[in-house]
Amino acid sequence: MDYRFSEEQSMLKDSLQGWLGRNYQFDQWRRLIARKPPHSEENWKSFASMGWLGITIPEAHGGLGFGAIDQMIIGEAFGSHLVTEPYLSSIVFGSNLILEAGTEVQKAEWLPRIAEGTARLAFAFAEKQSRFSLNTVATHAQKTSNGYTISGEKILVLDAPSADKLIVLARTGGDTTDKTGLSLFLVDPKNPGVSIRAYSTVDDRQAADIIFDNVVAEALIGSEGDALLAVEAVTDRAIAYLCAEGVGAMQALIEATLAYVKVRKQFGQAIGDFQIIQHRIVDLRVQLECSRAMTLYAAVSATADANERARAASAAKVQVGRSARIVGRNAIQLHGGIGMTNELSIGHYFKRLLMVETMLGDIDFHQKRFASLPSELA
Amino acid sequence: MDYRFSEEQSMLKDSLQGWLGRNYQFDQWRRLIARKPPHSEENWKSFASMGWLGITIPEAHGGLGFGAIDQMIIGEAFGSHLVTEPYLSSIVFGSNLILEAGTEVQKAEWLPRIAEGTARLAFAFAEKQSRFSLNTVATHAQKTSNGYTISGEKILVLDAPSADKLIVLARTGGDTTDKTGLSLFLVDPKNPGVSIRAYSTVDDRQAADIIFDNVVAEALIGSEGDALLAVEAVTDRAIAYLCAEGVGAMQALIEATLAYVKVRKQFGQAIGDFQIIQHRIVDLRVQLECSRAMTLYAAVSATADANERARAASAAKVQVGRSARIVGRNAIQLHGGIGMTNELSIGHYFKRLLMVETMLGDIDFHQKRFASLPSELA
Amino acid sequence: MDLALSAEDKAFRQEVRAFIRENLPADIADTARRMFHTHPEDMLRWTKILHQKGWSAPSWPKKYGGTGWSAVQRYIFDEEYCMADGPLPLMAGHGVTMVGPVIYTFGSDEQKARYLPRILTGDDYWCQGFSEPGSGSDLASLKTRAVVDGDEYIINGQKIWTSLAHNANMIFCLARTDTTVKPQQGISFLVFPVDTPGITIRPIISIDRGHSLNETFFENVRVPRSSLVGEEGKGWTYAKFLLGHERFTIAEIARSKRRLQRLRQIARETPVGQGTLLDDPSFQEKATAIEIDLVMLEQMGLRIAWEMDQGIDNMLSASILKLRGSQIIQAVTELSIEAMGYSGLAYESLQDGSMFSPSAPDIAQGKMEEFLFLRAATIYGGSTETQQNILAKMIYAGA
Amino acid sequence: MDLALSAEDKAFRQEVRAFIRENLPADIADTARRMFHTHPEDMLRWTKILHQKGWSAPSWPKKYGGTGWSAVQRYIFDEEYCMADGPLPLMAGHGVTMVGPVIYTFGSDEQKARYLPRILTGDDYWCQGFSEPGSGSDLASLKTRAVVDGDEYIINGQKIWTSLAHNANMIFCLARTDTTVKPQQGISFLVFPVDTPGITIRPIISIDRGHSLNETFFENVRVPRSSLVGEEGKGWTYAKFLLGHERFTIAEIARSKRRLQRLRQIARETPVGQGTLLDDPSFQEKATAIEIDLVMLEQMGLRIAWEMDQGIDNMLSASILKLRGSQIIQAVTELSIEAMGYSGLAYESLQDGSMFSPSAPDIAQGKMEEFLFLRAATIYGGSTETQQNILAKMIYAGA
Repeated sequence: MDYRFSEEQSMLKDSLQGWLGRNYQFDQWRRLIARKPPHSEENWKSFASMGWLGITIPEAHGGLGFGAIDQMIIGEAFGSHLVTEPYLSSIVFGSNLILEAGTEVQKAEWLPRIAEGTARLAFAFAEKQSRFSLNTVATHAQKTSNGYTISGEKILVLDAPSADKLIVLARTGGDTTDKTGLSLFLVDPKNPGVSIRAYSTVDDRQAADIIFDNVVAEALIGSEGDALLAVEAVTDRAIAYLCAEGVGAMQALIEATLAYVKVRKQFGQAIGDFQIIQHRIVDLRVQLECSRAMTLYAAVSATADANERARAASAAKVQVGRSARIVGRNAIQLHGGIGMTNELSIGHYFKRLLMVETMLGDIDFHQKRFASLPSELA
Repeated sequence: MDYRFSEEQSMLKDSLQGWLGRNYQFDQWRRLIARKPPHSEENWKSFASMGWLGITIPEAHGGLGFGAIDQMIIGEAFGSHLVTEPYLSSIVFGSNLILEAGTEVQKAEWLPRIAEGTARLAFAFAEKQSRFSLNTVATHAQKTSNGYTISGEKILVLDAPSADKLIVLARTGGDTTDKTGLSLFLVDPKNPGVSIRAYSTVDDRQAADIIFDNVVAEALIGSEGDALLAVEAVTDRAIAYLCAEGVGAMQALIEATLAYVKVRKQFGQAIGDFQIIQHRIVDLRVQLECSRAMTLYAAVSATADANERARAASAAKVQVGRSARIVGRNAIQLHGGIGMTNELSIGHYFKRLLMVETMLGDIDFHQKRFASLPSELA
Repeated sequence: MDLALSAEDKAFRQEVRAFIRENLPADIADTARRMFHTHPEDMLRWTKILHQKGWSAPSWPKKYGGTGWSAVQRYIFDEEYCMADGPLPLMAGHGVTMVGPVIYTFGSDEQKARYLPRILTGDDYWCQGFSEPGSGSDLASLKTRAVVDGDEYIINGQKIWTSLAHNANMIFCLARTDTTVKPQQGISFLVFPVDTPGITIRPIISIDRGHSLNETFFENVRVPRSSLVGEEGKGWTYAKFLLGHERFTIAEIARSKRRLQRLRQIARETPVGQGTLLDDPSFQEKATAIEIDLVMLEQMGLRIAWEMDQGIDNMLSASILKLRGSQIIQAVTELSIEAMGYSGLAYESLQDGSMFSPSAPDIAQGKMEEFLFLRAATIYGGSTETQQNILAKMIYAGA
Repeated sequence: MDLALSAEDKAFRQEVRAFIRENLPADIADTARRMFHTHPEDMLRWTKILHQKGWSAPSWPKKYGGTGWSAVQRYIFDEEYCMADGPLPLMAGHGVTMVGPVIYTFGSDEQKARYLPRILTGDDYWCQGFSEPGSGSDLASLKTRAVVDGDEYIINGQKIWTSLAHNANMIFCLARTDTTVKPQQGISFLVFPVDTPGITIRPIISIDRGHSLNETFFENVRVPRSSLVGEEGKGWTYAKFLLGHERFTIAEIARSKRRLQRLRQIARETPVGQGTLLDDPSFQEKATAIEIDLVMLEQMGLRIAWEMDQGIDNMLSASILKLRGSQIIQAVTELSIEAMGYSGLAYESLQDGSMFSPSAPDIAQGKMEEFLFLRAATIYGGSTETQQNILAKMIYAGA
């Protein structure tokens, strides 16, 4: 048992802090989200040069070959600066899906390009009726003489408008909610039959609803019909990453709120001197620490057996979701009216936390998933 | 629309306050519960002479002919002094069940005796597997040549050890959870085949688990098979009464707590001066006012149509249950260690509120019942 | 004790329902469903319709062109209004609910004649200048000065959170006219046109990305001394009179009932696997808990309305109503976006200023905007913490 | 970073499990299930068994007869102990967990030789005299005086909440030996026999109707000056040392895990109509929420244990652990009695001092007593409010 970061991990942390401190102050962020897409090519190149894009990609494929803990460290740092680059889409999902499900040839083809920042992926999995279930998939892929054609509708494909390729979860067999018969496909978004309805998300990023109408897939990723295992494993890892973003965002929000209540005066004194404000700050900090403990657990469990991995991911997602609500809502409340303006960072952290709470399954979903898994306390 | 109490109601309130103030101080209460049964024959006579026992019994049968509001007024006063006499069992259930379900002959026979305090009833309805459902009844009554014999097991029959007669809810037809086929019987607890296992309840009162083994019933109350309607109507009324007890108990508890925090000193000042204590007192008072509004609604709706009556009763029970938790638990917390002792009234109110929360259906049960009823907001 | 509505009140409900059904323009109701704030031109159109019926000022006495309704009737009206998706704010700007009552209670005859009719017709659109950057809950610390200069006041200072000031042509505000007395005593209540020279309005974009809030700057703004309503130095009293009134309204009992109805409709139209979200027991439980809270809020509100009609001023209950009402507003808006799941995260600005989520059902459009904007429900009108302070004082004093 | 238990720790777990399975007397485990406090004679019997194995003082260094286990091993031991329904308190009175560490850290060699062995064997049963009627959370305000008179202290004053004093033969307490200095500095730590003349113990019956608490009165109690542990005036420091230690233990991570297991068992044995309570989705949801909280608590606790082994003193985390741990204790005990429904309301005293509910399943016996007694979990060991005050100070200072 050892809770220490390795030397590489400590260095990673330092380099993140250094780079973000220089390039990702709130005013820089504001300029970034005014663009379309709301992130920067240059930043992406920096990420690549620092090795962050290839963090879990094996060294043989041009990456650093690190693990989920390192991804968690990146998530926390990115969350604390509201980083908008498509890291979750392209790296946490994209590179890990190919790593987990792809053939050796596909890994060799795509992983180096992902690591060097020249190929960006987006992952199309959710559908209108799926809510948060990964295996509720109506989109289907028809086998043809020379490949597959895909038909169906996906919603909320994060970062799709700026992706080079889409990874699409589609059904090659079974009924809409079956756990088998699912496959992953690489699809070129410029292919005929792909209609992309792009929009802004509540946290000022980009996503799209996508209709696939007999779209020829570029490739089947890995083998047919057994994609769910890989998708679940990668999603649990993505949950750990997203929870880490939540932890980073909450920490930044609590720090900003504490700083504010120490200077904001009402009735002749700093509002931070009021005992109820002090205890509220404590409540938020307690939430942060609880979320931090659970996020670490989820990250460490990314390589555990499937049951432990799923329990840890779902428990963490519930905790972070609950905490995000408490921290986000109270940060605005403690700021009062000024917390309601888009000019301050507060509301933006709040909206990012809303996204963190909902993406990859909300509190209710993960509580039910957790309950469905075997437990020693049952 | 008129929220004023009538003159009679105001007088009733005054007389309750006066009598309880003289006869039901906490030290008097402590002496009372040391007895077996933990209440007093003399008090019961006083209740009778003041008309409280016959509050809803028609004047023709020796009562006052008042309604559910008046019963609510009594409940609130009794709750604030932790009155232990078997009022809920014998009057709210006993007299109202006979009034609602009994034949004219039965009314004439029993109501005057109940009103004058010479007959005390207890109501045996709950069973092990029924949880809070009124129609989950396995106890059955077999028709014989000259009446009925009853077999089955009832639990938590409040005040059974001191009751002259039992009213037993038993099945004359249908399956265990059917809504029809239920009948009410008057049973003499001294009859052969009745085994009474008496015990103390958590709030220092008395109840019993009772086994009926081919017990000859004294009478069928009213007609056979349709008792559920009457039982539901009377139970909703009893819920309003019990909620009123809860309101009375919460008010007394909050007053005692406020008085305590104003004098108890820590760190050189009254703990009531701390802002978090002040806001906690506010939270409790808010709960009280919410419960008060709902209790009034339940009492007023006692004579409304069955849907409105049930909605009001269940909503009130949920609110009072939630409030009772918050008020009870925080009253102990704000008292600190001293609130944990049986010497103070605080713990006794806490335990009474626990009883109020659970009896006649807990928060969860009534939330589900409420959800099952038609709503204009569905 | 009789809590049933009288036959008259029941008939009144039918009348209101029929009138709104027949006269509320469908496009306005539609916009009101999708957008938190109604366009000023729609508001004017709708106010004219109500005015024609004599209903444009539900809370005013008949004498001043109001309806003369009892508080209970106003509650009934509000319920029918909200259930039909009538636009918010009820009337143009803060004229009817805020400045009107101050003018007819404390204003001069000339002010009454000049301002009240144009509020009733909707031709004057009023905004409110109370809060300042340094004084939110602590209103008495406001710094905007109004100095007498001959027949005029010269006003200097800054206001914040001036809702819809960019739509308004009139403003009422609090300014300090005397710095030598206690903070509460030196404040006066002034009314003047928004286009008076020296006034600058700067938009504040709120977290919902909408523009309803503003900062308002006064730089040597000269207004005639007739702009003073009531007595000089009594502005604090008038403001408290207003804010007390407001607590009932901003608890939004009826509107939250409508929100709950819509929430269940969203769940009904939200597919989950083979069924819908409405079938989910956890969702049901959360919605039921809110409905029970609303039953409570309504019972409390009806009693306060009746007490108002009896001339009883129950400050404790009004404060509790605001406190609980705002919590319930947030509970129901929160559950609404929870119900939307992924579809609620799409948040696109349309031409008309509304926000749109492509994969969400129609009934859910506007819900994210509402959720975001109403984070302020526990801040405005006396924050939750302020209400708790007020309540603590009352309760410790024996209320 | 590697959070898995080492192979040694896993082997250790098996050893502990086997030992407890084979050696914990069934009747003692049975009583521990049904009663909150174990009879002193049972406790002595069990302590002797543990002592024979060398495990009667898990937290002590080997040097003083303890196990020398790491904090992580202690956590593993505690988990196995709780899952097997080992009796509470872990060891006789407060000897092992409280006074022992003070004696071996600050006491004289003579005190070590005299007191430690009898704690290990269970022959001395210690109680704690810290709190006084006027000083709960504000311990520094204590008033009990100890005045030097030749070779003796004369003690006068009153203690409250002296747990199990009626079972104890030894007491350790704080008394003021100097009134001329700051309140925290004039306090000393004294140990002496409970049968010293002048000591009166009066039972306090708690709301569970049980007797575990007492008031202890000192009237001219004369004890030798050798009763002083460590330096005169340093008692406050020693007490803080103890209370810091205690925070980990009283979070009761492992015990709450066992409580949750029992809760589900109660639900499984609680018939509802044709099924059981365990089938009810609302019940499941509440139990799951608690389980998730316990996962969190355990993760936090393991980290703190590891930090303790590294010599890192994480006061912030320890405070949070106590705060959340006590809330979780109350959540699980509350849901346990909720699960019992009507059967939990029956509450009868049996001969052996346990409480009995006739219609409840065996597994649920004792749950109401536990629920009632553990209302104190957010009061003792530094109340929730006190933890929040402490945490606020740390966080504002930059922790």
